[in-house]
Amino acid sequence: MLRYVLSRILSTIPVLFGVTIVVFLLIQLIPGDPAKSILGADATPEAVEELRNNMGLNEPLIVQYGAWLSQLLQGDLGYSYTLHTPIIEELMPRFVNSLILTVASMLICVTLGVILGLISALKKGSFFDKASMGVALIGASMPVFWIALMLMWLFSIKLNIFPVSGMYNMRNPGGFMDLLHHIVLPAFATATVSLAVIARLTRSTVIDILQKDYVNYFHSFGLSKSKINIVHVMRNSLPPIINISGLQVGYIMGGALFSEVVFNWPGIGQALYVAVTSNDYPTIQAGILLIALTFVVVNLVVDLLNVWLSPRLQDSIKAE
Amino acid sequence: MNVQSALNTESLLKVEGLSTKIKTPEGVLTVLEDVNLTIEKGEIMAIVGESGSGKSMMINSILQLLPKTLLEAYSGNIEVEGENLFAIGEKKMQEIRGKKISLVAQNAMTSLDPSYRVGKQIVEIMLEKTGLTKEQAKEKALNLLEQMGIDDPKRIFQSYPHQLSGGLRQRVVIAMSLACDPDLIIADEPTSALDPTVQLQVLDLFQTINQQFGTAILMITHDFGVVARIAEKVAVMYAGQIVEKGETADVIFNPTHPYTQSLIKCIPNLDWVFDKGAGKKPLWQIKGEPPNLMNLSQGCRFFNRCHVAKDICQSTNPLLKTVKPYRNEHSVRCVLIGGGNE
Amino acid sequence: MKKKNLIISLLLSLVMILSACTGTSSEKSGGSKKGGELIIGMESEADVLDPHRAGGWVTMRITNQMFEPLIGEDLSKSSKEESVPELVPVLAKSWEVSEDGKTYTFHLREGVKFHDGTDFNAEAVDFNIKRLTDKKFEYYDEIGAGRTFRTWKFFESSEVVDEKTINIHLSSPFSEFPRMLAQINSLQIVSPEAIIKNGNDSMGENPVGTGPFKFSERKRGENITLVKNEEYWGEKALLDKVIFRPLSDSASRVLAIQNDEVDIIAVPPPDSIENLKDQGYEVVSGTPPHVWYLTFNFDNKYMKDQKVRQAINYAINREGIANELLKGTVNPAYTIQSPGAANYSADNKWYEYNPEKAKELLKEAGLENGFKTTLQTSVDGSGQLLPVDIAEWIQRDLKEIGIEVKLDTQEWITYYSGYSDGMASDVGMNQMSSGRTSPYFLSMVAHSEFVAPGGFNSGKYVNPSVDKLLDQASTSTDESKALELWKEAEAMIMEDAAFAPIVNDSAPYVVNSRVKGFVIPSEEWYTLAPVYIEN
Amino acid sequence: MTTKWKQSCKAFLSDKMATTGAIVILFSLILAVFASWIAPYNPNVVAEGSTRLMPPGTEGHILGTDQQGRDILSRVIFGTQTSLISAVIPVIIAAIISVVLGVIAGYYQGFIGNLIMRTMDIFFAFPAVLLAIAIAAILGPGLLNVIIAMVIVRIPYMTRVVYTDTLQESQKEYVEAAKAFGIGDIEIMFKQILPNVLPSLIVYSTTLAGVTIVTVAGLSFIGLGVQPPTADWGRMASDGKKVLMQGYAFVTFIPGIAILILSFSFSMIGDGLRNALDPYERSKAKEKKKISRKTSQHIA
Amino acid sequence: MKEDTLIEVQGLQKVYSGKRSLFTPSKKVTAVKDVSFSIRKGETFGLIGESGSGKTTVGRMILRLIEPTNGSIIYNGQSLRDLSNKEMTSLRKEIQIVFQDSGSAFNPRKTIGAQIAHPLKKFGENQDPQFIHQQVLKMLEVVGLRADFFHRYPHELSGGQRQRAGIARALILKPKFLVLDEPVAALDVSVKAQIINLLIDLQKEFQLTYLFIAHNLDLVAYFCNRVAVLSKGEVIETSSTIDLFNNPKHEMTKKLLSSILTLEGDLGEVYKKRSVI
Repeated sequence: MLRYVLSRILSTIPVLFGVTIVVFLLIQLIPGDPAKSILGADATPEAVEELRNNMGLNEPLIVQYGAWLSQLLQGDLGYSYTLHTPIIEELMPRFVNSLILTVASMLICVTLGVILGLISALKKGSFFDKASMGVALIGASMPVFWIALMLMWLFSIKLNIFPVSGMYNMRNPGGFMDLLHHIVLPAFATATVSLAVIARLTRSTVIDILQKDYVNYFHSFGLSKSKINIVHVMRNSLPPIINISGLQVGYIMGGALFSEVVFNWPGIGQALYVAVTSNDYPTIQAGILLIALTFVVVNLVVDLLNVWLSPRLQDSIKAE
Repeated sequence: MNVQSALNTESLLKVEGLSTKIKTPEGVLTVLEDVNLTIEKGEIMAIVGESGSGKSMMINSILQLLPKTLLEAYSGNIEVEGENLFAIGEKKMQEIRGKKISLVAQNAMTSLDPSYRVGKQIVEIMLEKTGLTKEQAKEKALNLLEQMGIDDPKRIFQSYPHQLSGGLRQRVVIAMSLACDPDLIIADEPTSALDPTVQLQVLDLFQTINQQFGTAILMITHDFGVVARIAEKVAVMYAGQIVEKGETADVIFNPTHPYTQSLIKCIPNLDWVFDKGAGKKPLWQIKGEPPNLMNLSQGCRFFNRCHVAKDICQSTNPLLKTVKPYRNEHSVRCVLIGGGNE
Repeated sequence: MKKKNLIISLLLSLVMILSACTGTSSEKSGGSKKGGELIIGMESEADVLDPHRAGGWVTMRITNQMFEPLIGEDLSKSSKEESVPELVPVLAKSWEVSEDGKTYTFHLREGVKFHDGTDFNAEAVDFNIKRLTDKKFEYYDEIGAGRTFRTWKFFESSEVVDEKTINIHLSSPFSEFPRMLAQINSLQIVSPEAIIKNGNDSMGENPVGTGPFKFSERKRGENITLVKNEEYWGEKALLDKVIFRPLSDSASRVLAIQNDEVDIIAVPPPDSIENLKDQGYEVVSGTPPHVWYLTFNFDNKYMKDQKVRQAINYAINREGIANELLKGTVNPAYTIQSPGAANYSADNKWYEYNPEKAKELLKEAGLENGFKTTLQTSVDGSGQLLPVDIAEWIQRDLKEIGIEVKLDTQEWITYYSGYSDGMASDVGMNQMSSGRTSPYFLSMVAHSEFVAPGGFNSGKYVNPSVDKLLDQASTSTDESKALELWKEAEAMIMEDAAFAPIVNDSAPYVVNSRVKGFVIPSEEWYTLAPVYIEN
Repeated sequence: MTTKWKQSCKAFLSDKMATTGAIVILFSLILAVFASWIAPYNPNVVAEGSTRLMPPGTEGHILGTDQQGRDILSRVIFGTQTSLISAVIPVIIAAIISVVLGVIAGYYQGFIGNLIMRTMDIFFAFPAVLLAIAIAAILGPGLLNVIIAMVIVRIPYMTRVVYTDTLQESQKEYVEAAKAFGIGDIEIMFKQILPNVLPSLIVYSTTLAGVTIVTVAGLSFIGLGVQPPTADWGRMASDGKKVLMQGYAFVTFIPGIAILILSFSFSMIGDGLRNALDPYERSKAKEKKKISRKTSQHIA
Repeated sequence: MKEDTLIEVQGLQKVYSGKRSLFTPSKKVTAVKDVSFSIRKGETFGLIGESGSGKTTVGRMILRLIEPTNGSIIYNGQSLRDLSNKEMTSLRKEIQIVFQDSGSAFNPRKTIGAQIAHPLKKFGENQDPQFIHQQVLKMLEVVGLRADFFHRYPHELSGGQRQRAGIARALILKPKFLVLDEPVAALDVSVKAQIINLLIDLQKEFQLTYLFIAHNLDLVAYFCNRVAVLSKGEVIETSSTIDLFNNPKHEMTKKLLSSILTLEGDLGEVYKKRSVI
């Protein structure tokens, strides 16, 4: 098993390598001159050329990639064009804030999604099932930023229950409760679509498991329904649910960009937004890279978790 | 329970005039019609039929496992030790499942939960259905596994379903069915997915169980070879009806219904192999295909395929009539033999 | 606009003057009110807090509270009180210029300490100058040099005379040199010790200056907190703490001030201003050096014609844009020179709205049937106000005189970085917003030296007479002479109609009424030293 | 038309939600094509006599006017053009490319298949929205670039769907039968296997079209979408946020609802198609559950 | 090679390389270890073995649907493994396969008629659509299907009907050699016999040679002239059916034989009886 974990971890290396290449090339495609971006539109051509040289922009692409990669491995994400700071300093604190938001959103969408999907599956065809699945589909059909705006309009402006923006009240930061108060709306806005996806998948998975021979077989022994549902149905629905939830991390990190912008959440998404609107390519590059890396790690964890949950997979791994 | 019914408790399972209707997208379908069966304690009975003959519906009706969304209606009676299953309510029915009647599933691979060790699954049933403690249940489970002819019960107990071979899995499922000492085991084609050599072992195992525990067995199969091997009584099903039933020897060596006759003759005759002079006889075949239950004509359901059919068969719905009323009951549903109504 | 570059900053902590002038407050109430915590909702996240490197005004408004130049601008007076901020001594208590205008001698203030406790002296100033000019210097900073190069246009050398005296030698007289020193992205003095200890990059993360506020902490995306410098050499700041909070969404800023999460917000959406006034908030505005203008493309066959350019100038209803579209948050602009500069005069109006005249001019140009052309604009951007809405307004106005304008809209940074590449010949005009308190701004936009590609003169306007005037003006040693020259150049550029100025931003801030002493001078930044919260 | 398709059509039409979805799409298609005739005003210009932010229900402006005084109804009607284009075109292009990649990878497996699918894996490491944003940010705003970004982002997901289906199909005996007759790979891939892969791809594409509308609206929010003054729902909704705080929620609300309705309709059609293509699809669906889990991340 | 030998398989081997991981060398799985047999013209040769014995792989290798790792396949004097793809394609007309009916032997999206016609359209000499249509109808008749099955889809047919269609498809190019891969295993008893009888009739009519792959012995005993018993990828015994049944040599063969269930009980009982006699 340990060997598998190790080899699975190592197997992400080519993917990570590919990710760095994609990210690097993305930035190379940009028309325009990074040196100019740094110095501003009214800089002299000489200054620009000098900076180009110093930045190594006149080197062949492969040399630039090598240099960039080796910096990357040393934890150096480069310099922001517009903020003129090491990007790592800009992004790391924000990354933590984004993780807080992501975790909160995940908690919401996983718990609610699973509960909704489970009840719908057990009451398949009922009004509850149809209604909640309809709502789920509607939830998945709305842009996150729009949900965020509507939540903000309703709960912050009309009802004035939740704050409009930020992570803490600046005037008198109130610790965890204050954070909770601030996180509700952005977390819900971010979670909506994933909630719908998880609910729908949970429903179809549970329905599927309910039709499995072994579930029927246990029924034939007169075991109580609730017990079968808990012990067998839920247990076997777990891997797909975990899988989809893991994938939702990626979606939530994407969606967080929108709610972070709307609710002014000081996260990496907001920094990316600013970077996109100011064409701060190194920051875009670093932000995308950081999120992709996180996503790869999350997927890795989900994979390992699934192996851990599936005796069958474990064995096929041992057999390899 | 009155005295009269108490006297009737002799039969372990009594199915009388059972008809089962289910809902399908195309309309209501009568999957079982007028089924009569009796299984006594300690008896091995087989039901033979091809796909679509209603064998599985039989099991689902007896154990009342048809989901409400699928079931249209039952009619007739099913009694277990004199108690009418349609009258006792779900709670009591739960008691009967597993404890009185248990099932050996057709496909052992898909009938075990892949996420748990097989031992745990056996123990789980015991814990819920009997008053055993965890330790007792475990011990009993290990015993059962051993009795199933498993050499290394401890290892098997700790195994996951996918780690076992087909034969072992089937043994585990059989052990599971015995977990609560049921009076009747319904075995749903328990050997059809197995290799021939394993099939033989498993069939022998059923026989051992029957002898050792006195458990009655209702064996569902499509193979007369299996019937011949273990069953005392046999019922032949065709298109949702029992067309012939009786003692195994009577039915096999004196098949009366044309369908039964054909089925038996379909089995390749190997005489030419052993008797050099015999030569190959052409293989008997039944023309056509089993009918679609959705659009049955009114007469005999076997009419189209029957090699002796007469005009009367097309219009008359045959009834199950006893052809050999003395000693061993042997009955047949054929107008030409027993007559019919209309 | 993010006139992101170059201008000078100044720390206005001329407190003595202050307390006297703004005196509404401090004296009467005594010690009791002089404190408090001020939260400002900024329009975007600040960039690097190193005053030499900082790229945007948003940042400079923060660094300005922590760093001081040798010569500064008096930011304590509102635009109304003083249309051009007066130059005042800050870290230099006085300065002299040599006869030939090439040597500046600065006499430095005594008893000034950096926030890290080290002494401010001539060596420190020299260190700062070298950081920005001397490529061989160990602590030479490329980015800082790139950002401040206009100040050093004629720089030759610096010379430490004694502990408190330093000379700067120029290669040519440069009349705007003192004003340039007072701008942001110039010679704000940073602590040499801090840089020697922690490196060039450290100044951005941990700024150490001499100003009335000290850096406390920065949480990216959340806040930048400054605290009062108790050791300040001059009149100390009144506030205990200032928090700058980035709220890039304008609507969120409005909501934040309504929910009392912040005390001041920058750049309120024009639509919200009436509302906020009704709710009792104060709207403070000024006349910072800002002008939103069209640049005509001299490569375009129609725009080459002076009459066409003049016709377009006449055809645009600037009052309408300022009052109807932008709700009075801007003023109509009738000259390319931005307000806040000495040569600026609101009375100097060119091309007031006159569509009839415009049609006439077109007719004279032989284009009475109109023509089709393209206007490039960004969709948003710092200082750009509502670029598309304004462009669409212009589109409508020009249609009145028969010119069909197609809008080519681009995303801000793409647009901004392409601006200095110039326009293709089929594009008639583009648009920019910029401005400086220094009249030198005229050179930036109109001098052939800055012609695109590579310069800010995107329309490639070249007029040798203008060039000559501009050169004379910037190298003149006589201030009043220079002023005349600037004015002459301005008139010539406007006669040529090289640009169509549209509006000047009045940079409104919405302020909670308990905040006292907050003043918008004729600059893009302000000082917080005299501000306090009234309980 | 074959009986199979007839059956599917019948099943689809009996699904009320799906039929409603189809009608909505048809309706919006008509709106898009005939926008200039249907819309009461020029969507990009302030109509004579209109003022800013007239509330819905105002005479002459049923849905009100926006912050510039333009008729919202007209803008919504014209917005169907960009929404449909940005939803359907990228999905179609991506589907075509994915079919080629997925079928080849699924049929040949081995080196070529690995190469294709491992490349796709790299793209799976990026949350789709972010990848779209990154690509659009680099290419610059504009409808064409949005389409390019969406095509790139969708290809990995669609390829995976095609790949899995192809993998299963190519192990079936009818493929072996074709091989046994010496029928060429190309013909097997695109004449035998493809028809069996297409239905689920069509279902998936339909759902993706709905998702793409939402994603493109997100790009517009960031300023990477269709450029003003072209009417675009995403931008209308995000521009409206400036006046949202002053109580003019309808400026944001209305285009958002339009996005919701169109996207929802595509999803309904997708669901309807999935059911209509049953029961054949259902048996297949079981086999590929594992993969569909991966691909259900599509909502992104 | 004898005169009347149609196909000869020598030392056939198939090794699958398992998945390689970073820490373990790739593990090889030998599906077929060493299989040799020869089939005479016009006979029915049985290949039996339990599941996992490799019999299906052998069938597929003969058709080169799976490339053997080792060994030779000589068909009519030609080594199949040495043929170019083009030559192999033309030879495919002579060697065909009938699959176990698993519902997937036919493309679910194409009509039965079209699928039977497909090889004709591809390789037939006469490309006249009318002719092709006639050929297909004729073949449907041969296998006992009505003409209206031409336009049906596979899922509209019962298992037995599909199997007949499968045979029709295999026969359409008039092959000489058919691999029958458990053709009746999934069918009901009553239908099984129909198909076996059909195959016997067709063999006479078209002078076919069969390789019959099966796991249960009763049909093999009835249907085949000679039998090879496969166990764990190796042929453990080859002989005529009569010899094999009367005089099994290998333990495994004996075990297999004794597991045949007859109406009288298992065949073991029969052996006992016979040995007594």
